[in-house]
Amino acid sequence: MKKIEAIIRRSKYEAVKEALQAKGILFFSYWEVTGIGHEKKGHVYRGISYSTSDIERRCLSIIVNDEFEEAAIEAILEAAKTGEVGDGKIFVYEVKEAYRIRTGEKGGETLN
Amino acid sequence: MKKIEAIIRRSKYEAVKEALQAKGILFFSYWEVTGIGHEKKGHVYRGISYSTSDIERRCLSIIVNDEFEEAAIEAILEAAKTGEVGDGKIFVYEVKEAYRIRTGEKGGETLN
Amino acid sequence: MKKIEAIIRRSKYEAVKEALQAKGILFFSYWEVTGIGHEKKGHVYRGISYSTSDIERRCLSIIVNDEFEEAAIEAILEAAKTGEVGDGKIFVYEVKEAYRIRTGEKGGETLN
Amino acid sequence: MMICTGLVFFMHLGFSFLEIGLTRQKNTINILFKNVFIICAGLLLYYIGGFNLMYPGFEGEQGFLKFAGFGIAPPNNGMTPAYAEGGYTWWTDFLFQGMFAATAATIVSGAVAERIKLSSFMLFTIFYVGLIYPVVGAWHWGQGFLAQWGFYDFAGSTIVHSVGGWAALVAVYLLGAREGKFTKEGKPQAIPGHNIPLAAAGVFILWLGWFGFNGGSVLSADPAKTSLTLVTTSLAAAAGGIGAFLLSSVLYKNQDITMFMNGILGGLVGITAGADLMSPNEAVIIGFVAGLLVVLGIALIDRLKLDDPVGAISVHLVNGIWGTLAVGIFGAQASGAQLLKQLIGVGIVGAFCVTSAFIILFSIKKALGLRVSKQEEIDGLDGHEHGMEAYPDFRLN
Amino acid sequence: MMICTGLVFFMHLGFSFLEIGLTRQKNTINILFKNVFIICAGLLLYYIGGFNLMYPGFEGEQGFLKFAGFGIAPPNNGMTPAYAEGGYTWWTDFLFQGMFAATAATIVSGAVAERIKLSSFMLFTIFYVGLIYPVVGAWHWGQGFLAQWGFYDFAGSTIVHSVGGWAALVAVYLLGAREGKFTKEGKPQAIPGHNIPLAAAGVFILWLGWFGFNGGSVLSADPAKTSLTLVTTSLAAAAGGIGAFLLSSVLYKNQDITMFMNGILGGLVGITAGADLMSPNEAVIIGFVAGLLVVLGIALIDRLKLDDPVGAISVHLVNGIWGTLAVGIFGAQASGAQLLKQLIGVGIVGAFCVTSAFIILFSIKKALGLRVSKQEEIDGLDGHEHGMEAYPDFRLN
Amino acid sequence: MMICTGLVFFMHLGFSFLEIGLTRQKNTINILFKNVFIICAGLLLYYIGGFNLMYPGFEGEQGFLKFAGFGIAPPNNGMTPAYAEGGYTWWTDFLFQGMFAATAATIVSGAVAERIKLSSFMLFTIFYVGLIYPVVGAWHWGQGFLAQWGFYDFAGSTIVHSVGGWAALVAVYLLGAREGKFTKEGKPQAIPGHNIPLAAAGVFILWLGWFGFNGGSVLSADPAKTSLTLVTTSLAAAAGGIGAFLLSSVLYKNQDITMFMNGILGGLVGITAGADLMSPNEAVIIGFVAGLLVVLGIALIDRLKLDDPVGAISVHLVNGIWGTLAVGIFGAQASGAQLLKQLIGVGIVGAFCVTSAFIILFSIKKALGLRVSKQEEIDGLDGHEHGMEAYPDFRLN
Ligand SMILES: Nc1ncnc2c1ncn2[C@@H]1O[C@H](COP(=O)(O)OP(=O)(O)O)[C@@H](O)[C@H]1O
Ligand SMILES: Nc1ncnc2c1ncn2[C@@H]1O[C@H](COP(=O)(O)OP(=O)(O)O)[C@@H](O)[C@H]1O
Ligand SMILES: Nc1ncnc2c1ncn2[C@@H]1O[C@H](COP(=O)(O)OP(=O)(O)O)[C@@H](O)[C@H]1O
Repeated sequence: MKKIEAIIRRSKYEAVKEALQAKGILFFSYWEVTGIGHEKKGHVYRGISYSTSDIERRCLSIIVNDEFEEAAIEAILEAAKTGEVGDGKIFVYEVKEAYRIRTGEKGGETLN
Repeated sequence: MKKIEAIIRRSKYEAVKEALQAKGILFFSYWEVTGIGHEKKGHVYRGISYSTSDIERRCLSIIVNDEFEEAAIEAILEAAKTGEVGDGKIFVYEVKEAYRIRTGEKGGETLN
Repeated sequence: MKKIEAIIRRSKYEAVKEALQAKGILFFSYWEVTGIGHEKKGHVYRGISYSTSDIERRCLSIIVNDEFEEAAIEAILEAAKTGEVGDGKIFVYEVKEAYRIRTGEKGGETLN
Repeated sequence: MMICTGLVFFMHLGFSFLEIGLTRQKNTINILFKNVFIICAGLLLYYIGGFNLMYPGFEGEQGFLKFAGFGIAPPNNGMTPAYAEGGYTWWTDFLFQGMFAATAATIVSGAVAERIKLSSFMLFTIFYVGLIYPVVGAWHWGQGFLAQWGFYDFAGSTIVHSVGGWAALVAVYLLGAREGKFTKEGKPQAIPGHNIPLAAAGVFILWLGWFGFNGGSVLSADPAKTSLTLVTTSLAAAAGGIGAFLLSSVLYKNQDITMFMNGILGGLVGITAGADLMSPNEAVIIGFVAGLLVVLGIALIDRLKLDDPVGAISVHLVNGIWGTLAVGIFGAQASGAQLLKQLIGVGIVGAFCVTSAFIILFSIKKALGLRVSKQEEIDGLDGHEHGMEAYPDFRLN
Repeated sequence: MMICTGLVFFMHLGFSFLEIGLTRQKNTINILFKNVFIICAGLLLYYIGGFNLMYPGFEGEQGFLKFAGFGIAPPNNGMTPAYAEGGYTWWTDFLFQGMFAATAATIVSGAVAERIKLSSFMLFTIFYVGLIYPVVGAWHWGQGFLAQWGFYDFAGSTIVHSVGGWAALVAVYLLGAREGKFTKEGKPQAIPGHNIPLAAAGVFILWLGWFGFNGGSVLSADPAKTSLTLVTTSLAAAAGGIGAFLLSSVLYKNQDITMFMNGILGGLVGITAGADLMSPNEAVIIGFVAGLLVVLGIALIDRLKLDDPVGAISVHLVNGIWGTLAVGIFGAQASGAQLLKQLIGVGIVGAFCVTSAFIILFSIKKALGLRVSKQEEIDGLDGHEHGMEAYPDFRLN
Repeated sequence: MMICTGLVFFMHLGFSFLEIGLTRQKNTINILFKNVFIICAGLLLYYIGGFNLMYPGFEGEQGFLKFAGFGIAPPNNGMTPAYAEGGYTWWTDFLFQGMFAATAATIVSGAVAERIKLSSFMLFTIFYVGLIYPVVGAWHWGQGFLAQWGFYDFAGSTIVHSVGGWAALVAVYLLGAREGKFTKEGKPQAIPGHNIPLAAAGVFILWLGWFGFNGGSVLSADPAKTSLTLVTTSLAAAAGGIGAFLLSSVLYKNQDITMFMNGILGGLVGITAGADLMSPNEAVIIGFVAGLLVVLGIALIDRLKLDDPVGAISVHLVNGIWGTLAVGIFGAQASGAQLLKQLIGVGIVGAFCVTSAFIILFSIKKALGLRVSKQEEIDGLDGHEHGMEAYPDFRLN
């Protein structure tokens, strides 16, 4: 099992969700994060212009069985891309085990 | 060391916390996430009924020494369960190292 | 590649950010979490004093190439420290792979 | 008078803000819904029958108003501006009183928040605002026996606030405490609200509304009396706030804004019965004591294992009583005899309200249940009863 | 009158709260900006020319007001308090009407929220508030042909609300729906707002403001008429709320507070045309029907694939029409002939407003574009046009 | 007058909203606390001594009011409605002025927000509102030497706003800037507030309150003068907003709502000194200039390395001065001589306020310290001084 952590633009969330679903990846969790990266955003507040690299992003955590890893990454790479600086990152981690609380069962089948 | 990531119903948080404490697992961090899973929730807004699978959940991140892994999982499986679709998941990851910032020490003893 | 997850006091965020930058670690993501640890905070609400161990914290997720691991940890250990209970923790994880969405490239160079 | 009517109407926003501010986010829609319902239903009920019930020309006089005489529709001749010695019209009177009427239910709403069933609460509102409040009102303001007898309650410390407060007490008792309010050992726990700035705004709005409440209760445009009333009202509010602030600082060693705010409200309720009788100095004393009582009252309610999220009982009942009694202690009508009258008046109204609230609520409890299910309470009432959230699109940056 | 002016001014806060409450957080600054602009620009425009355009002494009489006669500056002699039969001064009249004027643009603002270009909207406001609204106003309140002819619209169901509502309809049509409002198959989707408590506060404030709107429109201090007006206004609001609540509960099986709130507003708009003509019973009926119409109207707008985030068309246009027609059906002037007059009046104003709004908006669309880019819309207007966020430092605990 | 009193009271909610909206969430409870304290303490202080200090019948005349004559309690005979030529009663006068009094401290509150110690601020309030404000007030409104001499300040551009503004300036200087407001190199940084919608609501409420502030300062029910005052007030506000909006759009290339809002307030402060003297055209000019001054003032304050989170100095001091001088430039009393008088008046009041504010604040600084610890500031004042949070239960969906 792999954990695919995708940090994307909030505005691309809908597109990514649809792309994942199209590949049969239906379940995940997400939350809002702030990202520090190459992208800068200009603001003006009461006459002081400032540019911040703290950009709001959405972090998706998708646990998939190994055979879905590639499909998931492809889907995200495609759907989350605008080509502009700040499109985000995907990180992949190993997952040791997964449990479904409702049934208590464990293993790869809990992911569907 | 293991990281135990539990995505649970918000309403079960208190019960889970107590169950963990009962097993001697006292420390963890949590934040709010939105989960996409089997569960759907019906809403009506200004005459439009819609059902969303974006359900608010709480994500607990509990880093434990290996000997506590099983106890933690058991506690959560029991306390977070309602038996209805949407009870959530537990994921387990390997942790390479842990540090306590206050003292600078590292290793398993930082977790208590 | 390593993921360095630092759970720090919100008030130390600026200092940590600067310390990381000083070491050449420029990119990361963060979000707000609630931490349950040794620290307790006293509150009074409408005549009822209570102390809660639910303390607001900030969680930084910093993915670095292996050669930066040590520098990052040092920087955080130093900058986030007050010496009082509740300074927080650092956890280190293995990262399997990283992708930059903008270009589709993968590997260590995506982290800069 | 018409402006006062507007201000009293605006108090409903104040109550709503206070109530949602001091309760948890997951019940916000429910509370707003209750409050919007109260004002709409309250007005219509008062129109349908309450007003005529309340001002019936009680003692068999040939008054210009008599319940049986009109049925639903108010008399068109009430529009003569000469009504009430030229001060205002019958219509204004109705509207002003109608805005008051709903207040009694609003007080209860705060105390029972976060656990009462919406439908049960709506039913209770209909009976209590439509029936009980006007009956009590008639005893005093409708020239009923309390008035005849010399009981004095200028703008309703007893007639409005205690009427609401007694029902709140009964309701809180019948409902039981919210999940988590008391530990198994009975220790009270804090359940902080979700939006203190809105609660503070509610207090400001209520203070403003009290200008209309007490100012308008002069029921005439007599500037001397009205302006004295506004001064005593404001000074009592200020003194109430300071009193609660000082006492809670001493007792709990922190500067609790919610106590400060409740103290202001306590001062306002306390001065309401005698706002036109007191000198400013006396108003300050009454308000200050009211502020102390609020803080002590909140501690007492907790001690009694009753759960009143917004402090309604402490503010409206405890200080409704205090304010009513204060008329016999301070001011132009102070005397032992008056104090006794006030005391008996408080007792009679209390007994009647407790009894009737108990009957209504107990019947509803048996028939429909008063309380939502435990699951619903933990999840929040907004999701289950309304399928909505208060801040559905709120995002952090 | 001066107080009423203040209350009508305060309605702009009510509209702002309602609008930001029912829309998404990412467009909040933009909406506030539009609303603050509307009131500032509206007042100045009305001062520069609108007032004189609206009250020109239309039929060539030698009235005390005539557009050509003054240029920009109002007459200093208008200050004589004897103006308007002693009720109020020329200045008060100007300010009261000026506060109204901006309302027409505010109505549109709600309907076009979350996608219109700021500059285009400001341009539209300038033309519509500065030109179209006063022209229509002159036809009726300026003693123009509608007034001469017997059309009746007390406080502006048609002259204010429909004028705004028609333009909202045209604007919504020309703009198109927000991204995500309709699926590819055309099914309407819910786009919940971000702050329902503020929206509810907006409704309370608007109700209070209507006391000034309708109460002040009596344009005299006649207490009989004013107080009747306040009673009909309040009862219609309450009945509208209850109507919408009941219907939406039945139709959608949930207690939707936003429908309840829109129903109250619908009742208020509905009673506006005849607030001084109706008996309380009739006001209740008119309000109740208005509440039903709001719920049905919102469903209809969705069905027509139009996207009106706050329900402005349903509240202001549908009930503006209903209220205007109700004058011919109920109350002191009810008659077939009057109904026909009302119907024709509605038609003429509608035709004129639709045409002129279309010309203005279509020209702007060609010249500047009406709508922000898709990217900007998805990101939110606050970031792009204002470089700000509504809650920049909001943190969770 | 009584209504105006209510509106001026309501301004305290406006100030609170503005101040919490433009500051960070972690200090919200603290700011609310200060504001609730100010109004409560301000009223009581003014009652205890301020009013008699301010209206002492200064020049030794046998006025109806004289400080030594009364001690704490106001005269009961002041209740005769014939007081003040029949316009209002002594009580109303007291309350109206009492509501004003607290305003001076509220202005300071905004400027020193997010770093001042609660106890030190409360102490400062007691001295400044209890002593300094009434003394200055007596010079002009109490028929003291400024009044005798021909200085003109209708509703307090100098007597209220500058008095607050000067103290704000001194306080900001003595306190130093917030952590993070200036980089080590002295470059100003933006520290955005946490709730812009509430701040905008504050501006609407303040504008409404100014109707009472300026309208009530006519101190009579003369409709001609009152209505002119309301018109000039509103037009200046609108023009101030537009002025600030245009200038900040040009300078900073974005549509900053906070500048728009501050511009409105600047326009209101600017017109305050001469609201009854100006023609509408002149009001528009004064307001517009005020709007420009606000934007430039905010930039200047930043340049001077002073830290004023809400722009209080720019709004109240800069425009307090501008408004006072404008009386000598525009309107019924414009003349070189008058301009000189205004200038000297500004100077005298300024010198007195700066000196006394410095003495009070410097003494407090030595005795107790003015500022919270660095740690407390970074953590937020709410946690340390109050043990509470503003939105304790706020959750995202
Ligand atoms: N090393 C990293 N660790 C954690 N998060 C990162 C890292 N690098 C980038 N991110 C996240 O990815 C987002 C986009 O990165 P950015 O550098 O702005 O764009 P790009 O990937 O197009 O160069 C950042 O805002 C941040 O949230
Ligand atoms: N593959 C996954 N990756 C990440 N989170 C998941 C995954 N599957 C489920 N979750 C989380 O678990 C929650 C519950 O899952 P759900 O399918 O609704 O219920 P159940 O586990 O009872 O079948 C989801 O809302 C989501 O937050
Ligand atoms: N085992 C753990 N798993 C996850 N988070 C932890 C764990 N232990 C501590 N934390 C986080 O670190 C924070 C600080 O820990 P705490 O015990 O209060 O202080 P200290 O590290 O100084 O002893 C906690 O609030 C929590 O967020």
